[in-house]
Amino acid sequence: MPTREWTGEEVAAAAERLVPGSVARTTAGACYLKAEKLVEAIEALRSSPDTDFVHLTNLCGVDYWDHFEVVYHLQSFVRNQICCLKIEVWDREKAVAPSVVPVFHGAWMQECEAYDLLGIRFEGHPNLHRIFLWEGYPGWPLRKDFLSMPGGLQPGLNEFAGTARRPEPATRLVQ
Amino acid sequence: MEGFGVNFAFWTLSAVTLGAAGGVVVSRNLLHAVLFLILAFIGVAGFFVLLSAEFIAMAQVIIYVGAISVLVLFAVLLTPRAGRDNGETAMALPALLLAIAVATVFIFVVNDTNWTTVAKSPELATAELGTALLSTWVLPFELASVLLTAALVGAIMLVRSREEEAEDALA
Amino acid sequence: MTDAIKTEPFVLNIGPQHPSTHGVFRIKVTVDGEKVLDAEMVMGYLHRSMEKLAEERTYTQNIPFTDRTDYLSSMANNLGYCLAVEKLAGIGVPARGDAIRVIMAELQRLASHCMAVGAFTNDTGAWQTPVMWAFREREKILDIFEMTCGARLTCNYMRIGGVAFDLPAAFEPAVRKLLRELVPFIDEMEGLLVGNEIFLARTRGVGVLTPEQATNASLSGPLLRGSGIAWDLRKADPYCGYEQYDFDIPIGYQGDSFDRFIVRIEEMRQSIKIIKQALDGLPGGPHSTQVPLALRPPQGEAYARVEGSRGELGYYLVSDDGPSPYRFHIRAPSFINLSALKEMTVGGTVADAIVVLGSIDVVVGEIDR
Amino acid sequence: MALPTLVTEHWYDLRDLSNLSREILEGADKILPHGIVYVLAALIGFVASFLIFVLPSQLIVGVYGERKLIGRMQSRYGPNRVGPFGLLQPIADAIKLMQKEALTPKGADRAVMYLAPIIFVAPAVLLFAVIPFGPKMILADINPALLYFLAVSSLPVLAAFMAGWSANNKYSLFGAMRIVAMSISYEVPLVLALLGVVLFTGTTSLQEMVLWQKHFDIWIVFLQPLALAIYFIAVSAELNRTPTDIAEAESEIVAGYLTEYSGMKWGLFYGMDIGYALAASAFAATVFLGGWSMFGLDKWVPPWMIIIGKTHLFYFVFIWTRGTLPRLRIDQLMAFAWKFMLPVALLNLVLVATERMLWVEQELDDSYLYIFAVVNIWAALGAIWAWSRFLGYRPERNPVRARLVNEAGGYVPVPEAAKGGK
Amino acid sequence: MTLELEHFLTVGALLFSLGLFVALSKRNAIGVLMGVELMLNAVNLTLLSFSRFSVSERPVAGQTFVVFVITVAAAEAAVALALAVSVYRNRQTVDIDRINLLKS
Repeated sequence: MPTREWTGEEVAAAAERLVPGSVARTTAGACYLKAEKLVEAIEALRSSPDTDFVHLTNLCGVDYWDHFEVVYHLQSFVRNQICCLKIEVWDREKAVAPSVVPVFHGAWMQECEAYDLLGIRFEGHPNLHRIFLWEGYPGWPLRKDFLSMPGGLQPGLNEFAGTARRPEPATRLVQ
Repeated sequence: MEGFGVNFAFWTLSAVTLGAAGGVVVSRNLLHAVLFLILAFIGVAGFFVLLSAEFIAMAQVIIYVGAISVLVLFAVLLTPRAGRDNGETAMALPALLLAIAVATVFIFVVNDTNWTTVAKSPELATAELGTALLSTWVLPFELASVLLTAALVGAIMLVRSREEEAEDALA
Repeated sequence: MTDAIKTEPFVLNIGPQHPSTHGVFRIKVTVDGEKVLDAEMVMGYLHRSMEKLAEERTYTQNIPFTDRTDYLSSMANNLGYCLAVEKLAGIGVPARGDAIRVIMAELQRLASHCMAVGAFTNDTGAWQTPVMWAFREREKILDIFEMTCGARLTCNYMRIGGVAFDLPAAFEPAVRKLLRELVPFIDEMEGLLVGNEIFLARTRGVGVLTPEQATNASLSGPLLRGSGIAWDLRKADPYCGYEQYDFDIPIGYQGDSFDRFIVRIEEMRQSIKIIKQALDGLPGGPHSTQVPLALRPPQGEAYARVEGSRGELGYYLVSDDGPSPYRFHIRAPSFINLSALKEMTVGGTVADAIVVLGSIDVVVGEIDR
Repeated sequence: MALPTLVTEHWYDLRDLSNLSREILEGADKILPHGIVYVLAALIGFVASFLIFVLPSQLIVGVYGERKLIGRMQSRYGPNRVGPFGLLQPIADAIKLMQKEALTPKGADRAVMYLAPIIFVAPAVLLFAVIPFGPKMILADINPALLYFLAVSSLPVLAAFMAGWSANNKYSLFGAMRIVAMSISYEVPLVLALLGVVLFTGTTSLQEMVLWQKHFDIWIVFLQPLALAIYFIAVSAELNRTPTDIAEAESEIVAGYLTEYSGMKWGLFYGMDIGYALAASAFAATVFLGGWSMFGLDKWVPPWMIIIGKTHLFYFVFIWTRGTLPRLRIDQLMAFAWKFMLPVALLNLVLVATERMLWVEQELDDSYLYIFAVVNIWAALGAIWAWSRFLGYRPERNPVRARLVNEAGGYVPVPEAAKGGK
Repeated sequence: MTLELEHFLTVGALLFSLGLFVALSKRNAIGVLMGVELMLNAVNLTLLSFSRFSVSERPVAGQTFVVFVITVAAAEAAVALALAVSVYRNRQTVDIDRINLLKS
């Protein structure tokens, strides 16, 4: 019996029932929550027996040029179901999302990863730091504009004996 | 005691032992001082061999070098780096004077007294020592064992931490 | 009297160059004597930014990348990625392709668990003997991979819509011979270690995780099952036709390092069982569906996961209708399993920390990606 | 009378190489000025014992044999490239080590770090002075030879400590702490085990011990199997052999006190580790396995070959344990020393003292020794069985096979029966 | 040159004085302990010298005394080091100048 993937509407209904006013919008596969209600809603979805989403399977951020999305996949062992929650983070310069570490300890490192590579700052994370790259690394590599960021990072070795700086690479723009 | 070998051994051992003891005095690093102390112990063990007390010499090496100095090293390691200084207190000068005075008196007394000695004393077997310990000296022997047990218990009690005591109280 | 008045706590760096970190990985442990007071993980020494690189390459070109994340189970990585792309693009796989994928994934699980069990016993201090024994068996499996796809470690065998080539004629007898040899080997390895009192003393009660802790820390794979949670994606969310095969989920008792070890041993037996069934019922027909080289899946997103050797291996792909993924995220089991490392090590000794790290069975290529 | 012409105490009598050296020395005494011959005797004895015993054993058994045997245990070939069967591998290793740079880390205590290997090497050489290789082949036939052995073998611990402390490396310091703590713990059962032997034979001279065993035609291992077991475990702890090699535990603290050593300085430690293990094996062969005596066989076979064989046999057990067993944790090792080894050593001591008392006081004849042997073997088996039964880990109480469930789901509670204890 | 009793006694006396100086002057409690150990060793040396040169037929008393001294020294070292560690834990110093709780 395969895992039942909840549609966005189902999740939205459950979330709205448990924490009224937490749902922003829904799509076919995912439910967009309001950022300020996220922790509350996730906590409710975890502890309510008919949703029982006890396991935070996956957490990642996606850069959509004008905004970020943070994607949460939650699953239940007993009920064998999985759902997808999302929040949108609009401020590109100071991208801030609430941290779910108080609810799911497993989010600790995944939020660090998202912060390190996408620059989304998770408020309430006990120890948010750059986990793969070193502190002070210029820019956030997984952002789509990484190579045209201020500071002029370029692919390849920037400093190599005898090589001049390469010309600006063409970056693919997705709009 | 005559002969080149004995003389050579005596003077070498004297130099090593007293030099090592001097090293204990002057070395600033506590760990170096302990290592010098071990050298002094080994020198003293050599003296014991020279005085035809092999058993005591071996016991000296086993106990002093193998156990006591290892204990000292352990204690040094348990105290942090800041506690590994081997400097003198303000009492160094009076202590030096006192030590010189004591040495002078001792050497004077040693050389002034007319000791009655024999050139060659009988060799003592280890078995004889053991027999003596368990017959003539049996009471002090037992007392020593009681002392050792008491010291063992005392040492364990002293270094127990609060948590260990709490654990034992629970158990 | 505060806690500070004890022997001086000091920081010991286990790694990045250390025999037991299985790669370049560092744990900064604060120790008081031998007791671990705090453990902090430092990683990134092998970071290659694969997720960024993958955004610049086509869907098919990304398959070799997945080999190089978890280099000890490249087949499972290939499989997970191909499943995600197939889910995204709505591509079906012929029955023979599915069966070949199952056989390969299970063989890879055997190879990976051989490595895990060997390295774990090496961490408990058995000086290389179990690891060499396990390597001997793993070599045989890698020989079969070489026979099938030409590569031993980074196989790059799965393709979107199936597998790269059909099986060679000598494949089936070779696998059957291998399975016959593996069964006594697993029994021997188990008998060698579970009856060993020193091994038991070193692993029992070390790094205990309650089921609640394991769930909350998002663990998966043998760690989750070692804590007694019956969760295996091959059963819970069957892919590639796993629902046709008869096998069981091994679970542990109290969630310590030893339980993870016996779960791995038992999983090897179950894998053998699955491979036998898949070989017996190997269907004919094409091994792959035809997929355009410049695949352009429709706009959308997909999250597909497989039960890798180390846990739930998930791929989250976002497509913008272009020839390469817009976002390529790997849910790396080794990385997320490390979340619980601190809980498991603090309070134990340094030696326990090594055993715990061995029982998690990390692959640094997958942690850092 | 296999070779009657060869066993005539002439210089070519291979049974005892001291015949040869005696001939040489007597000849030399006639030409050389008086007294030099004593120096020459010491030199010849030292060089001979080193050349015949220590060096070949170290190279062939210690380096080549260990690697080859462990290689076979690990189902691989072991060294097989240099020379026939890879026999020249130790020499190639030595050449490589000598060419390597011996690094000294910044912030290290240089003097101590240089001294440590030297202090480590000296006792290993000194230890062989008291081992009897034959009726007359013994360098220093001193009376408290057993105590000498114990005293000298406590020195390398200091050298290891110096090495670990001086390198200014945390792993080294860990190794130093561990070796110091462990050597203190394991010295106690070691001495107690040997005390039983001394008690029974009534001597601390190794040569006399061998003669005692030769006289009564029984090896002490049969009389005191517990003592040998304790000696083996304690000595392998002191020597840092697996399963008690926590001071240089490779998987935990890299190489312990040797972490910062390289080149020939490391080579000295490595070689002398083998030297100590060989010395401990030779000592065990002498004290427990009858030394150069072999139930009358020593009349025909050269005694020095017998003891070398026994030593290598004992050393093989070291290799064997190294190839098979995992390592214990330090607290488990300490608990083992104090909670098991010490009581068992005391038990052994009491048993032996009682038997000795009976034997001497009642003036029993020699055949009672065999009764004692049977009693002691049973006592040893009983002690070990009782310990593993009541204090041990009892693996049969713990489930060693994973549970199997067929359906995925949440947590499956552990049945009470399978919970088990520690 | 013949070695007499005086030679050994002189070495003993010098060793004792050095030990005395170490014991009195060192600031570190473990240093003080080392001085005491040196003094005990000097005493042992003296005792054994007397035993060796004694006119007695069976001069076993000297060696027996040394055995007792070594025993007591071992016990003393254990307790003293335990004290040093314990003092360090409570006062964070082994400097005997600063272990002055009884001083107002």
